[in-house]
Amino acid sequence: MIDKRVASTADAVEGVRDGDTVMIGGFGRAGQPVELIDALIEQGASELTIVNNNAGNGDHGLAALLDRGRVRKIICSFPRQSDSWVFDRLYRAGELELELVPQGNLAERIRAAGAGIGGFYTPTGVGTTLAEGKETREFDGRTHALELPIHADFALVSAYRADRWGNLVYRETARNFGPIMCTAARTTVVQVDAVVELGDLDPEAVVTPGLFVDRVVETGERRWLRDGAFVGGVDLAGSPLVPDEPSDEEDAA
Amino acid sequence: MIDKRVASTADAVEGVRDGDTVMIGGFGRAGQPVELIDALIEQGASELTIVNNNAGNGDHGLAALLDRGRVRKIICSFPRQSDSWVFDRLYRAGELELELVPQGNLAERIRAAGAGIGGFYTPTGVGTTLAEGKETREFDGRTHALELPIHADFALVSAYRADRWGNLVYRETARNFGPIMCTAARTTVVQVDAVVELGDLDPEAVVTPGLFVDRVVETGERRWLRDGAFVGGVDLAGSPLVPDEPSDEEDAA
Amino acid sequence: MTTRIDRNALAARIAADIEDGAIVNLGIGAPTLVAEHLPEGAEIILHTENGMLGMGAAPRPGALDPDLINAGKQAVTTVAGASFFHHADSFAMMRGGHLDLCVLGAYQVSQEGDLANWSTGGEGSIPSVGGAMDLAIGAKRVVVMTDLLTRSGESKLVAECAYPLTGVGCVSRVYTDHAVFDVTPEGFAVVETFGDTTVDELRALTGLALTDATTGTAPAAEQTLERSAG
Amino acid sequence: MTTRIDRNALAARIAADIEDGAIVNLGIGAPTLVAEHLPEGAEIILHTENGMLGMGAAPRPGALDPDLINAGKQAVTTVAGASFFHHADSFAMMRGGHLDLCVLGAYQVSQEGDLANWSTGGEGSIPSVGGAMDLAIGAKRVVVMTDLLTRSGESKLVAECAYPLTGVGCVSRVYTDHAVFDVTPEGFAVVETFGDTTVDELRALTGLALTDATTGTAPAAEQTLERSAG
Repeated sequence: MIDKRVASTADAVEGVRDGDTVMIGGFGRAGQPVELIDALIEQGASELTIVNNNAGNGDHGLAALLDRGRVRKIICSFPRQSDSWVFDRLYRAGELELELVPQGNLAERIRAAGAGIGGFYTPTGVGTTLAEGKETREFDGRTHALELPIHADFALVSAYRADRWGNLVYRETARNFGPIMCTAARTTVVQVDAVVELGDLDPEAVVTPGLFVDRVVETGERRWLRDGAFVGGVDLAGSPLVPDEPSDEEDAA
Repeated sequence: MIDKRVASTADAVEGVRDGDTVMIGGFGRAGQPVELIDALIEQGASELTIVNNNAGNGDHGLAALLDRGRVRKIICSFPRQSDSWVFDRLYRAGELELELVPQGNLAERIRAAGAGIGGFYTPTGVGTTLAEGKETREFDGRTHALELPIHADFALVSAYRADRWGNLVYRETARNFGPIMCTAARTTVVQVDAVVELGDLDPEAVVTPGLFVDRVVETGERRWLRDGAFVGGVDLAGSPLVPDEPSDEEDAA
Repeated sequence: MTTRIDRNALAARIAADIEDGAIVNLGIGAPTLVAEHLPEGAEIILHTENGMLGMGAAPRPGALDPDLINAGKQAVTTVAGASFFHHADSFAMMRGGHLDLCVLGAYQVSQEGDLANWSTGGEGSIPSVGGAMDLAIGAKRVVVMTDLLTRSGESKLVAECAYPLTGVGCVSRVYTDHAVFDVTPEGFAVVETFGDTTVDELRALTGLALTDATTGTAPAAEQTLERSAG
Repeated sequence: MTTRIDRNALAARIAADIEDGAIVNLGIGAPTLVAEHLPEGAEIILHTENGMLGMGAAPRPGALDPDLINAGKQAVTTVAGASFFHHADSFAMMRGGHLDLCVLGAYQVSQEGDLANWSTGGEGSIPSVGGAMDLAIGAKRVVVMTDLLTRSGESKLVAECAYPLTGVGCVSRVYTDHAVFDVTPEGFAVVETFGDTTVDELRALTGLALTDATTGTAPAAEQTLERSAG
């Protein structure tokens, strides 16, 4: 019998070691495995390399992990946001290494790791500082850069429903990096709002087949889904909490 | 208003030119766009390069297209089957060029074309005659070969349901090559059993988003789905019509 | 003398160029305004790179769904015909050339179509690129929506970008508050001016030898201004 | 004197080695027999490379579904927990090392674990590879199920494959009708013999300097024979 359910988030993150590479799902706060990150903070592993699209918001979740000094390096596409003060401070103090990757290359590198691809050629980033030093090559008259897969020791992912085999479905844009991160880690840990009976998920609609998942923990209904208290980067009026992009020091529009 | 529906299979295959590369979905007979292939035969384009997992079965569908002398080259993984006599004859007569590709490399090369990847490194086939002459490279101590994308002028695909935007769902293992072929062609043509209203397909369960599809033709309920008359490579007792693989001239088991 | 149009009018001008049925990604920031001016009755499908096609308008205040956001992390809705997918599939759509149009902001655009919109490269600045580089090279057509001048009055249209590039030779058209410019093998061509702006004035503002490709009274622009006023 | 077991017994022997919870791909041909001998009560998930996990048994004769087939193009069924996916995702599972075990047929296996099972390279033969090369290099563990000898009595275990390779150094174990062999840095090791077969007889049949790694009475094999007989 296959039963990937574990009883607690503490059990779910058991075994993360100092120096591990940990992928964390989510785009902004949608799909961020909040409870698993909290458990990872409790668990205590340090010197981590984190793979996430962003580099933490506010004082919670990934930001709190950074704040505890547990992270050596971040691989991400969009670290700086209006509420990324924890990252900003550590980065400016030289206490955090940053590997900045264009978002699509980040996704494709994660997918490549899960798919057993040794490397691939992408046109994204060619001619920019982010492709400096990378090997380039022409295909069909267009210059491409060689990109390598990003493997992880652990992936922490938030999904919507799971069964005991680890089959997953997601909810709306909270899907984002989850399905590919599930494929790219040695141990994939998933938190879901609810576990359903085997056979309840439509085989045509399963997004992550169970073979990619090692542990499932049910974290229950998210209150903020109902009461709108946790609305990603927007306030209740829909105004962004993050500045327009690009808006580094100059107005890009 | 976006309405990708066309009235007939003849309209669906309009514009295929001599010398075009045409991807045809299906694995054996599951997911084979039978009506579109018939329409392509009627349409008359020749000197075609066909991309399909197989090289035709019996006397119908792709086999009939071959039999009319319309195909110059086939890119596939598994041409020879017990009922591939049309292919066998033409190949032995030197009238058909064959590019044999391991099935997973075939799928990944099609995916790469749709995903804008210039080339990728795969371990599959390394050290075999099918990778002879290919550039190789070590990643993590394992030798990989460089594979290039396969683009097509047209893709002919069979799906289960579509809406007028071209969003698709498939049915069971008839999904096979459909979703990736839809992404890799200049013009993607899809036959479906039924077109449903926009909004009737669950956004979480759409397999091929409509932007990959150019034309949709409704070919109606497949009688053989109900009466079991068209059962892929098996007879009604479930015995294979194709020999075990491998069984070229020697018993591999 | 009117020599500029405001952002809403500019967004409407851009929207008027978008064909029925187009698949469009609107970069975060000012380009998102374009969504509010899409032609009535047309079906234009909005892509958001965090994994959705068929993005709808902002939700009613009481109906926010934290799982349903756009690339700017703003709450959005879906329209009938929407679909969700993961990040690798979403960027495959881009990189594979399946989007018809992408509208981006810019720090600078060079006369060869190079785009700089992700970093000023300033000392101590923290770089953040997001999907900018993927968008810049991915869509079939990449256009820029921007003020012609920076706050300090410098032209964003330049001979060569001084800021770090986002993409090389990727921009085909620049919509500014003063005029619309096409990137051509001969450099920027003015295809339309707004208000009383003249091509000579634009040459003075940009310091570039602009080609005059305007066609007299620029009826499209007038029409658009009226529409945006209505 | 019993020196061989039949295919069903061999399939049962292989099945007895498969752990509860394993993700397994059974190559077409004889390896599909393994599915009929999986341990009662264990959950072993069968992958078929044409796009399904959770493959079930053959359907009842009246209940064939032409859209639901396995890689051998035989009609199959699904079990609760099944999922469907497209070919690129299916082979990504393989290539990415997500399958625990793959059982394949063979023409030849070399003492370095090279596998030849797709082509005899004969004059006028038509090559067909299918997913054989992907399976050979993809699973965490690749084992072979085969008769030890060809119909003409030649050993399929060889010093070096004469037939075109499917994969290099990919096989870890070979289950034959005479014995079970492991591929080791020192060449083939006999880990278990069936019936009265001796390691010396196997050396004579294969012409190879086999290591004797059997452990006396080989209880596992006896047990398996009983089970397959029952």
